[in-house]
Amino acid sequence: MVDLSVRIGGLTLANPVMPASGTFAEGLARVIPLDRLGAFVTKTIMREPRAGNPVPRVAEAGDGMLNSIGIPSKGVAPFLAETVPFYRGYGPPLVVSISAHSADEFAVLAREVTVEGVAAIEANISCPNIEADGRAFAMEPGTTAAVVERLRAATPLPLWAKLTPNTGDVAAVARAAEAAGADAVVVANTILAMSINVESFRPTLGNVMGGLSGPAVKPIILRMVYQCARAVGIPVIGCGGISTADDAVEYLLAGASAVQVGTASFIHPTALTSVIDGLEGFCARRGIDRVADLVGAVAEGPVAEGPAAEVAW
Amino acid sequence: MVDLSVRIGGLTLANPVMPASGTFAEGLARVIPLDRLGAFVTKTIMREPRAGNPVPRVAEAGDGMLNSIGIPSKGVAPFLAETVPFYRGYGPPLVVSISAHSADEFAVLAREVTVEGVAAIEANISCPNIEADGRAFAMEPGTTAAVVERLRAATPLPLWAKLTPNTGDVAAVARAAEAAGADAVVVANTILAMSINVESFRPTLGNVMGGLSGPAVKPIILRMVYQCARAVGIPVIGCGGISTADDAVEYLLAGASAVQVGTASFIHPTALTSVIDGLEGFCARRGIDRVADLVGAVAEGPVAEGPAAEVAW
Amino acid sequence: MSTTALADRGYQAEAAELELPVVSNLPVNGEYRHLVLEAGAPATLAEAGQFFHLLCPASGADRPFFRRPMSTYRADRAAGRIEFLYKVTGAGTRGLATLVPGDRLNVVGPLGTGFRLDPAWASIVVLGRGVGLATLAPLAELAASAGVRVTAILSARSPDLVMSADRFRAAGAEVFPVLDSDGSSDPGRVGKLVSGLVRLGRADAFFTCGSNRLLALMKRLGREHGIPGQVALEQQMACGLGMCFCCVRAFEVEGRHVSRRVCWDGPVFPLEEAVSW
Amino acid sequence: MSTTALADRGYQAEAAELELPVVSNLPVNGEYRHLVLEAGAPATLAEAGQFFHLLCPASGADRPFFRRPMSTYRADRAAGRIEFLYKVTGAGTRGLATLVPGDRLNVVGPLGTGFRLDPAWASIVVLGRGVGLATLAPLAELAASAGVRVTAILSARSPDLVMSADRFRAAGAEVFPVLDSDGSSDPGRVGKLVSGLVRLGRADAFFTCGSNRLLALMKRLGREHGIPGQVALEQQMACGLGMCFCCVRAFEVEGRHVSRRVCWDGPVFPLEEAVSW
Ligand SMILES: Cc1cc2nc3c(=O)[nH]c(=O)nc-3n(C[C@H](O)[C@H](O)[C@H](O)COP(=O)(O)OP(=O)(O)OC[C@H]3O[C@@H](n4cnc5c(N)ncnc54)[C@H](O)[C@@H]3O)c2cc1C
Ligand SMILES: Cc1cc2nc3c(=O)[nH]c(=O)nc-3n(C[C@H](O)[C@H](O)[C@H](O)COP(=O)(O)OP(=O)(O)OC[C@H]3O[C@@H](n4cnc5c(N)ncnc54)[C@H](O)[C@@H]3O)c2cc1C
Ligand SMILES: Cc1cc2nc3c(=O)[nH]c(=O)nc-3n(C[C@H](O)[C@H](O)[C@H](O)COP(=O)(O)O)c2cc1C
Ligand SMILES: Cc1cc2nc3c(=O)[nH]c(=O)nc-3n(C[C@H](O)[C@H](O)[C@H](O)COP(=O)(O)O)c2cc1C
Ligand code: FES
Ligand code: FES
Repeated sequence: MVDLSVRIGGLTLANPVMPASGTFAEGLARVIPLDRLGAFVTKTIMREPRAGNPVPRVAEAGDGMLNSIGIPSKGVAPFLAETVPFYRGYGPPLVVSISAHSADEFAVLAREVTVEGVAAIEANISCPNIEADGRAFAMEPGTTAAVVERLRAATPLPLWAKLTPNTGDVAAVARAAEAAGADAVVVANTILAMSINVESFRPTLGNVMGGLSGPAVKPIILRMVYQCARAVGIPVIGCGGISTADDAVEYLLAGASAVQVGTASFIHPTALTSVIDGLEGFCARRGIDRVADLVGAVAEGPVAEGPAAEVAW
Repeated sequence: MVDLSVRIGGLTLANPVMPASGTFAEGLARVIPLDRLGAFVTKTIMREPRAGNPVPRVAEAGDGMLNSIGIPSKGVAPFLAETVPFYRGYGPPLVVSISAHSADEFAVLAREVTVEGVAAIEANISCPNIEADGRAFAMEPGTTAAVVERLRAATPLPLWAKLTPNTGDVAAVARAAEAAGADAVVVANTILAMSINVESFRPTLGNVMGGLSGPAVKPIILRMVYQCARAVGIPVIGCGGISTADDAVEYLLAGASAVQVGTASFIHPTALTSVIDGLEGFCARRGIDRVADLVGAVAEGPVAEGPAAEVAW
Repeated sequence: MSTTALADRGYQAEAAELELPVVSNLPVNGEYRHLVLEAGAPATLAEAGQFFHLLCPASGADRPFFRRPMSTYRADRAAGRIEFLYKVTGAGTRGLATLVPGDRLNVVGPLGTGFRLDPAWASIVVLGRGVGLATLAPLAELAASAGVRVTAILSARSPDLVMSADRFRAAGAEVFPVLDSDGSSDPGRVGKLVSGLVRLGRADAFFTCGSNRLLALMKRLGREHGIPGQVALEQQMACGLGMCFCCVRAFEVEGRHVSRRVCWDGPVFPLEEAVSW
Repeated sequence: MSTTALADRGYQAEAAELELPVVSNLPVNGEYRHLVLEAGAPATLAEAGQFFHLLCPASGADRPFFRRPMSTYRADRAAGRIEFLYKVTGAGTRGLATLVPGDRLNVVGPLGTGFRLDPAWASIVVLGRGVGLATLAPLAELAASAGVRVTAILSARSPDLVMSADRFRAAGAEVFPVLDSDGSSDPGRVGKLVSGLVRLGRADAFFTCGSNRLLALMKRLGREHGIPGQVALEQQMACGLGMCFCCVRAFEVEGRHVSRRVCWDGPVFPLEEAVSW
């Protein structure tokens, strides 16, 4: 029996596999048993009801997808009245993703969702900060620290900061989040991207630009996880292009303590459970007792000499 | 007859298609007629001879590749004695890519390569700046401006600044390059990334991290080209994941005045000439007289109503 | 009631991700193909109007990334089959067209909310066009089994594209093919036909799919005559399970515009609330 | 002399990117397959030791991105064919193994710098193992046509893996299969065999490929006896055309380590300069 459990700050997860915010909802219960997941992470909500962006909101992009869903949100009240109770019917802890355009609004919302049935808060600080010229909070260590400090003061719940990959120095941002009191960093949100239909000359997204996700981003986000895991002491949760158990292992080796699966669930709604099954199988096959032993276990020294070097290449 | 010519600052190219630095060398003459290219761009050189990085230096990464070639360089003297004369035997203008770890060294090298047979200098400012804590010059507008100013003063040749995508605000960096006197910006170099072999637990690159290129990066770099083209008045040269004429059209529509083809030449050494042929075919089919008319022609208003809207979707 | 490949700690999936063998995949006319898959529950329990999300195979240079939604053309529990009628339009459907018997196709379903028959309705008018003919076809048997009389107006460019007519007739429906080729599909003429059915008391409800102009027409007639209705809508989909919010459309509810997910709240919606575009 | 699909304004390609029809692709033993392609110039002009860069097809979950380098096992201008002998090891070669007659394979070549026979050499010793047997095979005819006497020592784990023996014999070479299964492939014993040939005056030059241990052995013997040699080396390749610098290896030239591109400066290098690892 492989021990699949991992600890993320104060929270123990039965296994390290959870959905990524915005790619998961009640509907998945139609296809897989939700009780098997390591945790639930809900679509980001904001305080006020919002419409979201014009269609088309998604486009295929090679081995990945573009989205400009935005944050169509019903607001806090329906979320607390309907969504939280739905997940209370299941075992895994509920992580609520929140966002706001200012540190104040973030703090208010964090307080509002600090209710029974919510196990942790994931702060999506990748959205534009109205106080900083529309740049996302997580693009700079300074704005990251400011908003995480406010959130830390606003809620006793475990606090995860979800970082943006659209920055030059994600490790510095992760350090700022840690210093400001985050219990974990989620690395990362989508990469800003776009495509144009060469027949119509039109952008494929109604919103022109959107976020790239799926297998195409994996090597980039994996690098960021590796950099962050070396930069901070708090757990890093890897998120970007994970479709298979091997992808999850790669993230754990790079230093992630847990992983989130997003786009893959659109292609295979059974992705989450098959990643969990595959992780267990991988550990069993390799004689690894605890999945947590994989965390940060990437081997970096020079290649060992030996019989393998006999072949010509 | 389609007019394929484009102007990049003071330089007129017979067509907008050229190789990306580090993905092109004399060897391609074995497979395609080099005279057909819009320009030649050589592998980045540095002043001193350098060894480059340990193998493995490349790895497959889905629909793209990772490389940690580094800049193995013979130094300036052999470059001037052998490489420049080789390309003098051909018609297209020669663009020489240079790099350095300090603004001083950049300026000296720019002067050294300002010789007959060199039509422009591409400054690869994506390499670590020893004066700025190892961060690439092009990660910040300030360091970009400083090095481009020195380069501008050092050479009368057209000066292209090649930007890094590993930054939060590539448009600001492009503006800094323009203000400091660059004649064009090349957008962009590779995206820092990595992968790990889950059987051996080892990074797939000897250098652990490397640059991602190829189709996988196209939507990200296209977005950066779009942002830069709106931010600056000088031409933007698009570079990232271009494999086909349609890809080139997409970049031109987004605002690129010319394009560079890199990784695609490794997969299809005929990629450069087939992109040129395809561009001509595209323009002919669409009744576009001058390829330059495609530049920035992305259509952004709301979708027109009309008979096409009769279908249900 | 339903069993699934993912049966897990007593969990019963309402929809499943399944690799189903292809029984046949033949052209029905110059534009459409008919795909038959071998299936069990829950796939064969699909209701009229529900859809499946198909993982179309790569073919040639096409590498469809998303799944493609397809209405259940037929779900036959007894025969252990589900069927689709599809038009080859782009990368995904080109891939579907390459399937041959013995291949397997990965499907997720049944998904969405289908058509509903109100026990108070004695007769209904079904008006479809194009791909909508596939979506509406299961209404033939659903209505027949509920003892509801069906008049099916099937619109197409030309006679060979009038699909599902035999199926509606076999279920006892009266069928009016209307064509672009002879002008009978003109919305004005179709409107007169429907109004006539209303006057004859043969229209307790309207069902439509496949054309924006027909949606606008049916909405107007429904409003004028106070007749309820249902429309099956399309929108690009990623997840098909109400998770991603890419498939939203605007609806009009009590004068306000609201946004709904076609995959989850639909694809079948009240005619009154649908907005033609 | 050479013609190419890309003939352009009088340009003549030395190497070409070509879509070549598969003539056959059959297993030769439990590990290797033999691929035969229909080809014209410049492909059929490949010299012994030159290689092709193959765009291996995707198969199953494998989607090889890079091309894969393969030695020319045979280039037959008269028959209009090029041939490869390959071992199925990973994603690319698994894809190759799926090719059937009539398929087309995209190849680039011929590439690299091949073996050279010095007119002063009357007899040579060829020592190969594994995949190296494919690379060395064209030396059989090259040497024969130059009137050079060949002794071929072919090393393998077991008798069925001794490839190219018939081909060397047909070209007039004396062949010594040496095997792991009977211990005859032990470097010590092979060394004695080679030293014997040196004493008999049958070793004006050494040619080797396919094993690091044999490379080390031949280097040592060459140094001891003052015999020159050539070795064909492998390294992972992206471009195959000397452009990317990923395929470098360290060589020892006059006491200094220098880095060379296997695809461009090689794959055949002077035995003296090669570094075993
Ligand atoms: C609920 C539902 C049921 C459907 N039932 C049928 C059916 O029974 N028969 C049939 O032929 N077609 C049906 N369609 C339309 C079918 O989904 C599209 O024809 C198909 O997705 C086109 O994919 P493609 O790759 O061939 O085309 P492309 O144009 O290459 O597709 C590009 C993208 O746009 C999406 N897209 C394109 N057209 C449509 C469309 N009309 N609706 C939704 N997404 C679209 C694709 O899914 C894909 O994501 C239905 C659509 C929906 C939403
Ligand atoms: C000049 C040259 C000639 C060769 N000739 C032959 C031949 O005639 N017959 C034969 O069976 N093999 C030959 N090889 C080795 C052959 O290229 C590899 O077996 C093949 O690339 C493996 O690809 P794969 O996808 O099956 O394996 P994978 O291990 O999946 O390949 C992963 C990556 O590593 C590279 N790689 C793996 N092994 C080697 C290797 N030994 N050499 C170079 N790159 C490698 C692949 O090209 C690919 O980029 C030759 C190699 C070189 C450099
Ligand atoms: C359709 C869609 C909607 C998303 N919505 C959100 C969101 O509301 N909040 C958030 O933090 N991330 C959101 N994301 C980003 C994902 O949570 C995740 O960070 C990203 O997709 C990378 O993971 P993946 O490659 O596994 O999809 C969304 C992604 C997609 C594709
Ligand atoms: C093997 C390799 C070597 C490269 N070397 C250089 C270099 O020396 N200088 C440089 O500015 N860019 C270098 N690049 C980056 C390319 O010029 C180009 O910016 C990048 O690969 C994106 O384009 P592509 O997707 O078309 O390959 C290199 C890229 C590759 C793949
Ligand atoms: S397709 Fe994802 S919500 Fe409808
Ligand atoms: S493979 Fe590119 S230089 Fe050799």
